[in-house]
Amino acid sequence: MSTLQTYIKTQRESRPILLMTHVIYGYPTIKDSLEIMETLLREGTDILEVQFPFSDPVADGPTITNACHVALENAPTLRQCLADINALATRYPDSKVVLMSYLNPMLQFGFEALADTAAPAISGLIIPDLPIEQASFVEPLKAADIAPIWLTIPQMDSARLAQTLSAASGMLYCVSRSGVTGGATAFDAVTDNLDTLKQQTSVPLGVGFGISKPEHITALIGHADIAIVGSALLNAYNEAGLTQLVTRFKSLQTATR
Amino acid sequence: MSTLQTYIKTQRESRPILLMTHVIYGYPTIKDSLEIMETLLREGTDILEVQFPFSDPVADGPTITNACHVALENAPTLRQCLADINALATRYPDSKVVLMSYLNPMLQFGFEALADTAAPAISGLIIPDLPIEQASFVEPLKAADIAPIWLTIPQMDSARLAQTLSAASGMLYCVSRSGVTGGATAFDAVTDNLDTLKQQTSVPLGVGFGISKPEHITALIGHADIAIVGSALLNAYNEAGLTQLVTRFKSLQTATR
Amino acid sequence: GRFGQYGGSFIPEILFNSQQDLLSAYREAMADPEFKAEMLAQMQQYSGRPTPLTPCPNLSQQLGGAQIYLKREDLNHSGAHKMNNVIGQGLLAKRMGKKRVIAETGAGQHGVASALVSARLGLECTVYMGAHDIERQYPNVFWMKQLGATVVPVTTGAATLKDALDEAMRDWSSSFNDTHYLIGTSCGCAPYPEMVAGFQSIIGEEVLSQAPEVLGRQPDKIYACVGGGSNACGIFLPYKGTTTELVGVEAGGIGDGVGEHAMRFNTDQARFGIAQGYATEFLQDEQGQLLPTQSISAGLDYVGVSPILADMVKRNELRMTAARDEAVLDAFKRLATTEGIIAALESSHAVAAAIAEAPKLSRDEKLVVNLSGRGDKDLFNIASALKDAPFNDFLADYLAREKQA
Amino acid sequence: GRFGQYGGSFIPEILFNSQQDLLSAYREAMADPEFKAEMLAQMQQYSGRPTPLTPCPNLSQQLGGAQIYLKREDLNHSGAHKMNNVIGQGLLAKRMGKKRVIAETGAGQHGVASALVSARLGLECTVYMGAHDIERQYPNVFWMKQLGATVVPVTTGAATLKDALDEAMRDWSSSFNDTHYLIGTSCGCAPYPEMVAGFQSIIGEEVLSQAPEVLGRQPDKIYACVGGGSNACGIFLPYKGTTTELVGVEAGGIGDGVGEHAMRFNTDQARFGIAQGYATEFLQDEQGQLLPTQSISAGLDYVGVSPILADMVKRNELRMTAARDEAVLDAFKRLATTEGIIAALESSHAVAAAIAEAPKLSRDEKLVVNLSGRGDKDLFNIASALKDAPFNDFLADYLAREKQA
Repeated sequence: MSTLQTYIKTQRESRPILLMTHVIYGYPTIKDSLEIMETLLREGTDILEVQFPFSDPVADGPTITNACHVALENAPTLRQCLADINALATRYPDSKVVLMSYLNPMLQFGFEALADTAAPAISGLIIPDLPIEQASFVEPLKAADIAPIWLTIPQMDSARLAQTLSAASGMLYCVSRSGVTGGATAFDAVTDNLDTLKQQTSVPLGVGFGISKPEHITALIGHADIAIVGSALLNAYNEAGLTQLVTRFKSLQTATR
Repeated sequence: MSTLQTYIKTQRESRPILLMTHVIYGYPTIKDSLEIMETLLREGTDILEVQFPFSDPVADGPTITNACHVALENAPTLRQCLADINALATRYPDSKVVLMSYLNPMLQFGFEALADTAAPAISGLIIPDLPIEQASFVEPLKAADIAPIWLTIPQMDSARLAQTLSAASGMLYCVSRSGVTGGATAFDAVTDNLDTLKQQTSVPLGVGFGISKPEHITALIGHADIAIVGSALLNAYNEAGLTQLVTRFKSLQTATR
Repeated sequence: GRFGQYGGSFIPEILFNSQQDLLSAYREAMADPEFKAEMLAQMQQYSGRPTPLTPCPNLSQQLGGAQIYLKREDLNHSGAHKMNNVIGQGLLAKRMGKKRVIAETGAGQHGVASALVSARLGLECTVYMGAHDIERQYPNVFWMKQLGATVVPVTTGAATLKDALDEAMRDWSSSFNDTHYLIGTSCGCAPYPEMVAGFQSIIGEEVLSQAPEVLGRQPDKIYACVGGGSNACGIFLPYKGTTTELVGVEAGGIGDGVGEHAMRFNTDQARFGIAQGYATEFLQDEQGQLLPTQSISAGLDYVGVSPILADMVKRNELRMTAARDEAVLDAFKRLATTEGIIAALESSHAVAAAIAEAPKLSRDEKLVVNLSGRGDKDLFNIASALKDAPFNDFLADYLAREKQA
Repeated sequence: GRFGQYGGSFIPEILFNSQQDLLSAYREAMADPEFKAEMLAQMQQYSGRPTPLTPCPNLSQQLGGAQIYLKREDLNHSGAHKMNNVIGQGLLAKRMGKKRVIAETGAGQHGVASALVSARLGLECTVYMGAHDIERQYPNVFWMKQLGATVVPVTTGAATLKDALDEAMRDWSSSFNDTHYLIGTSCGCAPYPEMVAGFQSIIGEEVLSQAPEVLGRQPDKIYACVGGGSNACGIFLPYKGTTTELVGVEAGGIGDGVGEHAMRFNTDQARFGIAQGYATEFLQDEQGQLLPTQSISAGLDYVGVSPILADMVKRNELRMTAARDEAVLDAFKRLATTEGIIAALESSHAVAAAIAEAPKLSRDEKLVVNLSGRGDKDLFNIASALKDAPFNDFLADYLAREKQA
């Protein structure tokens, strides 16, 4: 079992659901983004998802897309990003950090190099434009105990779902609806699907897309292991800075205790 | 023999060449144009060519064309034009007046009506867009002693020239070169052609297009019967009004004495 | 050169020889299979003929009456039927040994077509255009310049098409030795009406041969807009004497008053007249002065009309109707949204008439509309007519950028 | 969906089913003679195919080398080869029961083509276009609106094509049930590269059948400009495996520096990458971020390239060269003045390459250049590039009149 999965299982023994929060490396500046990360870790986020920005983030909505474009103007490098995360993560051993990006930046860096550089600070990797057929790309990460985090969608046919589940380790990223990040979601329909999934796998289920209020999280308890919050915190930050982000984080965190 | 032709023959007995001058009815106003006509008659122009303006004067150059467009803004009518000419002509019996216009205004007025109204003040009619094949249009004018004035050009083939000469009465309007009114002409080449023509007809020869200086007229003496001056006087008028027009007229007239 | 009482040659004597040369050259050329083959080759290889006959199932369905088909002259090189004629005359000019062509143009379409074919055939090209038209239709002037043509602004008179025409005639009067006057429509002295109609007749000939396959038979009616009348002559003449009803559509402009339209029929402001080298129905006042005209489409904004069409109307071989600017814009929009075809405003007149009449006809009837040109050229006119504010913003921004550059 | 190491499907999981549906629908459609007949009928009756193969005797003579012929895709309805693809995909969308299509567009050509075919086929149409592009290319936006399409301004990122593409992908992610994503070029996830190239292949198939009559044999070389690569795929693919040399021409822009051009070959700024749903040669920095591009022609201003072409280059089946803006403008002018054809700036790249190479070849050799589109659309760009002052005066006058009205 991967370190990430073990961590989630352990945490879940005492908690109804965990919280995974999202930060874009380099937004609005590299220094600021590190400060946001540190704040969230300090406030006790269970899992911190750091997005390394890409010029063409097709799976993201306007809020994250715009933030990525701003971040890119600060010319972030993946090497520095990983070094920064490493420095940070060692100071917050009670949380886990997963990396999220698109395929091309990872490909250009090289998955072997990524395995060498990202571990041990990074325990999971999300690449939304990497389909399960192309799982061999992330093969080198296994040895470094970096879990590839595969996405599932409600409409997945059974064969493809089986293929995904058998490849999964660490956690699954269950997309709650069609569309991109940052929109609204009808949560009632989501839980049925999660329950069915739960019966087929022991890999922890994370649910993303559209979680912006404590009641969204409450509704997931008993159905999912991790609530994934992305645009909601970014919006809070954009509205009124770090203070507002912390306030929003705390209100969401309450629902996980 | 038409009255016009008789007049020309008689005048020519005592003069080496006659002068025909051109005025546009209605330019710059109807009143002004009548004043110009009267001035020229008073100064002793042999033949006065009055152009009734037409909206599409394809055989005229820019100076006359522009003047015609100005004249049309004064809404001239052919009926009034003929009445005005009639009133004027009776006061200057020593000169002859010919009408010039395009086919359509004459056609719409009707050639029968024209014959009734134009005589006896008008003794000739020039229609540059009426080809010799269509001579029947002007047939009604004969009874009123209004001579149709046909145009000849240097390049006319012999059959067409013969047809034109046999239809001619009053005078011929010999176009000295290709092009429209108001441009420059090489007079040397013109005289040969006139001499050939002279051998074929007893109808007086008028030469137009490009006569603006006394020496142009001098060069025509012995070759033509009438020097026709159009744009030159109009230009003089446009430059400095009636005084300038009279000055120009007098300098040209000297060459005909 | 006569069509009943219409047509003929009423030109300054100086042009007589040149007109006779053209007349015989045209007759000889049309009797020469090699010339006709060369002309057809250029029409096919250069201009993309044959143009298709397009069924309009959505539009027909929506109107609930007759089935509408479009003859797609908009797909010609240059975007209009104008190309057929300039190819014919351009080749004829070369055959006659001319080195230069002159043309007059109003909105600029015929000017561009003349410039195109002159470049293609290696002829020098001078285009006369009213100074006022140049200002309003500058994009076409720009293309003429790119094609190597000389555009001469005409400042006489109203500085529009009529004046450009007169000026071209004047040029020809002094340049006929090496110059062919390339008239763009089926008007003017003989042989122009017959010649232009002849070169354009490929339109109707193609419809004759395409209809059995596309329509299943020959059409019941054919609609064409009528300015000078070249596209109408082109599609109508091959159908003369058949049972197909021919319908011409004039520019109804904004009203029936003097200067508000360009109708030469069904109005007492037009009657028989002789001007611009030929006899036809002219819009004219009591004095025989030609009247000003108005239309949303520059190409129909003409005071005379093809003598061939005037004669056909006289003989009841052609029914003439009109469409007003408003109906024309509606037809433009309707064709665009139902069939994905952006028609020229000229052609939209013919579409408007078909739209008005189709609902009264049975579903078995079949109409062909001559879509004489495409509407891209009308960008500025249509944007202005629709009062499209973002277009003006776009232009202002463009100008601001250019000023900076 | 793989072409050597290129192509494939790298899309968000949410699009997987929809992409699979499209893939099988495309395969079924292409195996259905009725579908292919309907497609051919629309291509012929609506878009005016076949387009001609035009000899360029004057240009060839002037260059003194190989004989040049043009495949005239500019004569398609809409003025470019884009129509072939939208007809194919539009019919496929209807076959799949979709009610709506979405498209992304840069300069607006594909947007207009999509809007046209949507109107024609009765589909709802939404076009994503960078807000910045909308400002600069407003005339095309105007036409899309006239055709009934909804144009959505994209304000993310640089607010240009790349961002519009991402936004269209996002729309599709939530609308795939009733919506087809109509990609305009031979790029993106499978089956788009193969499908678009397939629909465009009619270009090369026509050349194959026309060449014996017009050229007397098959051409020695074929030139096509390469942005995304759809016109190039269309004319090249039917010639794969023949002795005809295939030459792609990229946008050389204003120089070889980063952001000065749009060359994905013959530069160390491009290499294998995976983005926008597929693997190809992308212009990218060391971090794998896609680079900005530049070209005088908006249609070639793209960071990726068809995986089919990338693979052909790898296999030496295709030679890739480039033309800089200056040479492109020269080629534009030369074709206009020698042959009377106003080419799109995109297509002028291919013309520029042929002009550069023809003089070095013998008079017996024969080149075909794919004239993918017409240049009318480039009025503002060309007038700006040539610093044509009267055009600016014209615009200022137009604006002044509009303000008064």
